[in-house]
Amino acid sequence: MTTINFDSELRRAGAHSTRGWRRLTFLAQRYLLGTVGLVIMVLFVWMAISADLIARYDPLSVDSAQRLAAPSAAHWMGTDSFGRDVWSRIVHGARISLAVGIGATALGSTLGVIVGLVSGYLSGWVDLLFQRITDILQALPLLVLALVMTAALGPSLPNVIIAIAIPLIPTVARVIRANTLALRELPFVEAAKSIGMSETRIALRHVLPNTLAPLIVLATAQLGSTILTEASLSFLGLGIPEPYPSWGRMLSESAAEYVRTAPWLVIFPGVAISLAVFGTNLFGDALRDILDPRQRG
Amino acid sequence: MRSVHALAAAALLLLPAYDLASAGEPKQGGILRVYHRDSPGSASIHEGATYSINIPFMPVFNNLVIFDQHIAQNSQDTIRPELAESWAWSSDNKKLTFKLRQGVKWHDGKPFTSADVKCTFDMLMGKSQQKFRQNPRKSWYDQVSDVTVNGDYEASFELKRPQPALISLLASGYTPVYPCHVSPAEMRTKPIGTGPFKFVEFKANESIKLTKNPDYFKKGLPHLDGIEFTIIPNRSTAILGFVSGKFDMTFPTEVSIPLLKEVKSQAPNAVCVVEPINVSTNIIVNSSSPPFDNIDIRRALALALDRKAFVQILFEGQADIGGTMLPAPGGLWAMPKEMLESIPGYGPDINANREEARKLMQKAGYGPDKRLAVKVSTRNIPVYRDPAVILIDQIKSIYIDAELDVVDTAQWFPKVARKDYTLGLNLTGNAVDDPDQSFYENYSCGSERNYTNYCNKEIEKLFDQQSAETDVAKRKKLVWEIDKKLQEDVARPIIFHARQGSCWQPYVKGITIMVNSSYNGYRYEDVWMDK
Amino acid sequence: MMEAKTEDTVLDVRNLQTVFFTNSGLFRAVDDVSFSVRRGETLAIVGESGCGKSVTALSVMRLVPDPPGRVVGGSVTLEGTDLLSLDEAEMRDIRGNRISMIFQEPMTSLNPVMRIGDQITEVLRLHQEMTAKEAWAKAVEMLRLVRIPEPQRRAHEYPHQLSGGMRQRAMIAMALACRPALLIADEPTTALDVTIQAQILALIVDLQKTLGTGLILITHDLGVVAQTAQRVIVMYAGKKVEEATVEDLFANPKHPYTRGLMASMPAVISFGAKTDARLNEIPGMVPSLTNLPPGCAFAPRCRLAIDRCRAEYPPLQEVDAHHLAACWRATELQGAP
Amino acid sequence: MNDQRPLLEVTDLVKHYAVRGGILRRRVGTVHAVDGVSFSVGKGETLGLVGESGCGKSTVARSVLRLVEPASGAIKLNGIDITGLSKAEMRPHRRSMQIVFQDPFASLNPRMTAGDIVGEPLGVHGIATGRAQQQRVAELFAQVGLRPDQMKNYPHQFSGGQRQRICIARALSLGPSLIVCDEPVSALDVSIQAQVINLLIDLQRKNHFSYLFIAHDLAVVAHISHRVAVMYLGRIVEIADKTELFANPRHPYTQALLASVPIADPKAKRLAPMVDGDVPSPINPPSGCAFHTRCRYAMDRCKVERPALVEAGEGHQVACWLNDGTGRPQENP
Amino acid sequence: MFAYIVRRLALMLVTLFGISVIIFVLLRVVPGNIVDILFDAAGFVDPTDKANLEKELGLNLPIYQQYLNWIGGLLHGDLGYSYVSEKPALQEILPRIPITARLAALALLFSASIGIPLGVLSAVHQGSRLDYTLRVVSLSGLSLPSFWLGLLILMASVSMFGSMPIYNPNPKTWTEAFAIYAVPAMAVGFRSAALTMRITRSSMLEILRQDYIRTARAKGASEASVNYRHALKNAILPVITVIGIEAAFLIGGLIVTETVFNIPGVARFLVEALRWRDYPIVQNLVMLIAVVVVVANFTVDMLYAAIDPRIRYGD
Repeated sequence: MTTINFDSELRRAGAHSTRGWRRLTFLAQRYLLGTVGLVIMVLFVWMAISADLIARYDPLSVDSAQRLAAPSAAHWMGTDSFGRDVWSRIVHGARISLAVGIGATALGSTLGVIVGLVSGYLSGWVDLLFQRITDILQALPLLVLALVMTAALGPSLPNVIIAIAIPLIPTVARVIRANTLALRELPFVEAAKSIGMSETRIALRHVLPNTLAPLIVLATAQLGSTILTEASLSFLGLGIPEPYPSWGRMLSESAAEYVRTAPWLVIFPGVAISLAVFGTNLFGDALRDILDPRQRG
Repeated sequence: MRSVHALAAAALLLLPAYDLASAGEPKQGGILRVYHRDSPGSASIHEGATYSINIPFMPVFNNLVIFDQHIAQNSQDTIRPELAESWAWSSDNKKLTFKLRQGVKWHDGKPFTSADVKCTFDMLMGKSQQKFRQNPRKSWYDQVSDVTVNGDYEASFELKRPQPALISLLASGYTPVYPCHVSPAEMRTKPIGTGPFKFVEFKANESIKLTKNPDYFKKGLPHLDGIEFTIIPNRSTAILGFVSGKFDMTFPTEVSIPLLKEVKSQAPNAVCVVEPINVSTNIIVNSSSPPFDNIDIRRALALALDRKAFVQILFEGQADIGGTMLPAPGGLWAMPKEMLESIPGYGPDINANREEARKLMQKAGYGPDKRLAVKVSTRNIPVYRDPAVILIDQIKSIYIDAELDVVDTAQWFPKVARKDYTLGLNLTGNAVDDPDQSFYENYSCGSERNYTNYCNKEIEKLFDQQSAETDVAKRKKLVWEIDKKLQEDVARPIIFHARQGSCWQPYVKGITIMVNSSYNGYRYEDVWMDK
Repeated sequence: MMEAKTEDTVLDVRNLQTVFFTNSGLFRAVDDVSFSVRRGETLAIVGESGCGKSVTALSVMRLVPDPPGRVVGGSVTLEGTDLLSLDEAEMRDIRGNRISMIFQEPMTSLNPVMRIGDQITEVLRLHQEMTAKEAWAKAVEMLRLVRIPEPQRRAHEYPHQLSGGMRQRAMIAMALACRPALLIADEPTTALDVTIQAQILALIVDLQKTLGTGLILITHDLGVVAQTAQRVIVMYAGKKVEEATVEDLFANPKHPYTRGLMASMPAVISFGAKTDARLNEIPGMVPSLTNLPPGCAFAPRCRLAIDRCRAEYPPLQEVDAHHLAACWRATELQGAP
Repeated sequence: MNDQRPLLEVTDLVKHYAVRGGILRRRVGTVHAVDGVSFSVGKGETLGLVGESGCGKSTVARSVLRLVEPASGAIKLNGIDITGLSKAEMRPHRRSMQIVFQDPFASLNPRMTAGDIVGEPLGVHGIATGRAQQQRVAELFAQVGLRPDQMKNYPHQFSGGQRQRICIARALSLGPSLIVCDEPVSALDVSIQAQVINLLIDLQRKNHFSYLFIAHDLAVVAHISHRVAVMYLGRIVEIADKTELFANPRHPYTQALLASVPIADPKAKRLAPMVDGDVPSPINPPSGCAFHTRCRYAMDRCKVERPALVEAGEGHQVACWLNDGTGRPQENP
Repeated sequence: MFAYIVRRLALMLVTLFGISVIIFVLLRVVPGNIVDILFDAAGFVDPTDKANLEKELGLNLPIYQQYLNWIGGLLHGDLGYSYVSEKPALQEILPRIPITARLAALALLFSASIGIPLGVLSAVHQGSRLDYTLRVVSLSGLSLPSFWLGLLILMASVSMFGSMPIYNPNPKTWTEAFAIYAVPAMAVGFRSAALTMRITRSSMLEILRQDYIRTARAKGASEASVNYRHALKNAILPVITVIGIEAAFLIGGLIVTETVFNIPGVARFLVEALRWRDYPIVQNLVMLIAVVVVVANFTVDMLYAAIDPRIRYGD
């Protein structure tokens, strides 16, 4: 039998770090990818919040003398055909992406939670009706529904958020409904009933908090996909209108003309989208590992 | 101008004139592969107002007369007979008579007669039973009282007053003769013409195919077996296709300056030209409500414009600055440079101009601490949006904080018609480089395309005066005066006149890109491929 | 048992040590456990949840999930072969062939998407040269052996079509298909109703006799032990605390824990028992394996604990003939609790 | 046993679940979960309800608390029929009845502290809030053998036995006169099980409430109950005083059940199973006496006619056709 | 089972009916209509011409009447006429279906054939370097915008081969057909492959923890047999759902991919038609997509029943 180094095995299992800072550093090592994701997310959020400080130029300011400048010390990511600083636009674009991502996810999740909770808790015809509605919303791919909705509502930030949020409802509602149904059968909910607690209070106090973990996992996963959807909509010319520096729009149309002559116009916004989404996905993955015990390895 | 203008050169024109580049014996055959920038709404040239329709469908038709396809600058001197063998003005300049070619057959085999001519123009004037769904150039025939026929091979236009420019309008690519026996609806989907190529199919968003008309009345033409347009809306994809040899030619007058560079680096042998397209980019100012009802603010706006910067950013310098009429050398009617620079805002010293503009703004009650907030409305298309972005940046210097209001195509004209805008960024295309067309369309009181509702009775009189003027030199003077006045009134400040590139592979011969119109040069009957 | 291996010994486990590396520390699931099983003998391992009885079985099978678990010491000798020194392929030839195992949950221990017949056939074909047809016939034969009615038809059914008792019978059929030398039954009837439990236990004991298989029966139910086993091991906190023949153990338990367990069990036939009489409970909780006290792990709950118990772990000693116990005060304990 | 009016009287309780199928999701079958059950629980008495899985004992428990709505029958608490009461009317009665569930892990909301869980009923019924509630919860914790400083801990920080103590404290908080215990110890280890049983017994002695004690483990039921009812496929087949039932079981099923329990005595080896086969599905229970498919004494009559629960001795009722409907006296095993 | 199928079909009809109403109403909410766009080319809107045109297209009717006309026609197989091309909508839509279907099928094939084996590999070697690499790759697959990936592929193709795939309805050679279909299919399928891989992995991990896997090991089954014979067949169920849902959701990805690669399929057609407010096309395309989604879901459920013996729908 090979000798076993108990100490290193235990360290790998995290035994030496049960709380505090050591626990945190252990978790960071254990979920290295998730930590990387978190760092990326924090960076993007920081970028969005302090965009005015980080950006070195006005993202909308046109400069005919600095058109299509290649990346340099003055313009880290070059300039676009208007002479606008790409770095500044990407930094400000983080605001748009995060506004849409967080806004749509929050809106979609909130509505989804309401629909799912009501549907799962009330059952009967309300449930039937809500289920049909989620069926209907789910029968169209996210992008298709979002496309038709932005076309109907017109391109603007709030409208894009709404258009992306609505298709998110059914997924959230399904998860919450299934959870609610399962929770309803659990003894602690029955115990609450047996002490004569009102249904609404049970739903809010006992059911809702216990759906939070799957909700958070789902919302993080959706955050990435909303950012991607916004980028796709903008790419198709239906998202956030100019002059707001949406990453998807930066990639579409005008930038596409410079695919070869000014590749930085194609590369940096694409990298920004991918990295932001990658970050949320990494983080969401780790979060799911931690919060969803079924996935625990 | 001569009172009677006659030209009988039918036989001569059967031999097409080539420029030097395409000299040599034309080779027969081959399919010309061109990409198309978008999917045109229909195949009916009369119902469209974009060269997206003209380019693929002009080869299907013939006009009564046409601008010479190999002389780049369209003018009355370059008008050639086509379905008409000759034309003549009456002595009072109020009747224009065409003698028609005999033996011409429509693609479906029916003979072409004067009835077709009458049908076409009656429909354009809105006089016939059958109606176009839309008739954008109805106003071209405002001065025509009637079209009459005399036998099968003579047709005349009766005018209310002399209008020498009419013949230019008839020579535009926009003015093909339609068959009387085919309904407008069919013309939108399966056009029948007399032209060098027959329509084969039009798959929306996919392709348009034309094939050689073996019975074309010009013997020996066309050289090509057919033309195939592949619809590729994404410009960079399209260009990649061209440089990789999938296409013989780009969509004419559609290659932007940056893409042109790419073509040059990727396909150095390709032949590329950059020419004005006679489309002006201008600002429509809502002068019927505050703040731009104030002439001072309008003037300040005009003074704040740095036209060179626009041209530099959007065209790397390759665009023209001028008034309403297309600037020289492409344009025929532009005012001289000194005269242009005397107009406020056109002067070379931008800083001085802006200083003056700021003074005007301060006079109107604005300043660094009390900035004016407005919206710049424009369509959700890059050629509209991009200059609007620059405009917004430029007027920041005169205390105006503008926000871009991007309007969906479907809502743009209704919105403009409602006067639901403050500043708008607009493009105005001119099919024919002629003052009649631009003045009446865009500046006359009551014209549908006069979005700003600019109405000045004095200028209106000058419009009529120049229109009836048969002496070209005198007419030019009048036109300059009108143009300057229009700019000074800030009726619709012109920012620049765009230029666009066109490229084709070196083996493609017989292409001439017009320099003062992008609607007229696509008959392609004598284009051939040297391979 | 302490005596040397005999001809009859099927399995001999010496000083087995299995640990788990968890984020709350080292988990000595099985700590220095030795026992042996003879041909045709039933050894019961009894204890409460977390005492290490299941991990012992999995260690013998070499099926401890790694990570986090690892067998770190001792030997497991099956019919003369040290299983811990075999490579994985050799071990696979042993599993299902020479040692078989049945589990607690008949509901989840059968592959839901495979027919019963196929699952039994699989084990036959893994270990015996058989055509598919022969194996199938043998599978049906095994189903008949475990008294499943209509075995022909049942073999074509999927697990969900069978009741819990039937599934456990199918598991037994599968486990015994290759006539193993040793069968490990890990709480085989815990999930079943009491009438079914009686049927299954009777079946296991019956087949074991017929086939001469050694049997390790893991259970928490002293009633089951009393009814089926010949010898018993009592485990507490990963350690063997007592070993005796079943008669000895019930008549004269020597470890306070064993005595406590017996006393805390309510008896069915309590004719004279006073209604709502209190049970003799063992105070406290089963200790966490990561934080074991230095001395006897049971000391904190033991009424008899003395200072020595808290300081020093008592070794297993033979307190009676063939009766081992790990308690400083074992000899003081006499008779039934 | 008490001669007073019983605390709880259940009469002809029926609970069916529809099995739906077909295009219009019509009822295509019925789960006869509880099929005409009657019993009573006296004040301060413990009635044990025993039976194998699927016999409907948990449904009885939930029906009594009106956690499920019975299809028919009457449930009288202190003489008041609570079956028809609205939610609001039901509220005051809820204080009199509480429940302890089997699974100590699922019985507690993982996102609430133990103190909040125990205190919640007090808040809901407006009995005590704030400090007073804290005070009361601390007392309850002490009563069930938990330290008051554990009030701020979350359920996952407790062991199974401790969790069950929290559940009991919650049930106690409203001062009920009846506590329904649905398999309260079956998920616990033997040594812990004894602690919880002792706790339940101690509390009853102190507070004089009644238990409806449901379990599949005969030994546990035998230990804690005064009277025992045996259920099989939705019906009570035998009910009697505890000592009477175990000494003198009359129903073949009761006998089989008793015979199947392994006795912790190696000298009493008796592994011969008394019954064969499985419990039939409650969806289409056998006709007549539901046990006839497994009964070694089954007669023709058993297959067609359902025996009623009749008096077969003092306080001893049985539903069996043997011996003119009094069941078969136990033969020595 | 039969009853279940009938019930499911009925619910599918309800869903489709709901979609038809929603899409119809949504399109009528959209400001501006085809008429405005047609006039756009003219540079102005002539009110009388507009009224005439609206009448011609039936846009002047009350909404419910328009809806009934559409649905009535739909039930007779008459999808109406495209406003733009004035051809029957069916004739416009039908030839585009095989193009998109081919792309989608290829993408699915690609994602299944890459995603499932890699997912199994990743799960079996959980925690290994290989697992980490595969997880990062798969996550990046979910993070790259497919249009960007498409652009990068085109860029790379031109700089490496000096050429790029341009759609051609009748590819002459196999390589051309490959370039036309397989390259975009891979660009759009990368995401699905990543998704399939992740689902396969997590599903496998969950199954590998099941008791019957331990049973299989206890039988002496080899790792390969445990992983593929026992685990994969159980783990494949959620994968099928994902592939089923993805089959429908590919349409979303294809919208941008068809745009980038200039493929005249159904997906891009939807965007174009939407831009033109070509209601008959948009409505019918959306219905077509909905039918595909609903049928895909149904197929998945049926496949479930075929693979998992526990599932017998209905009674």
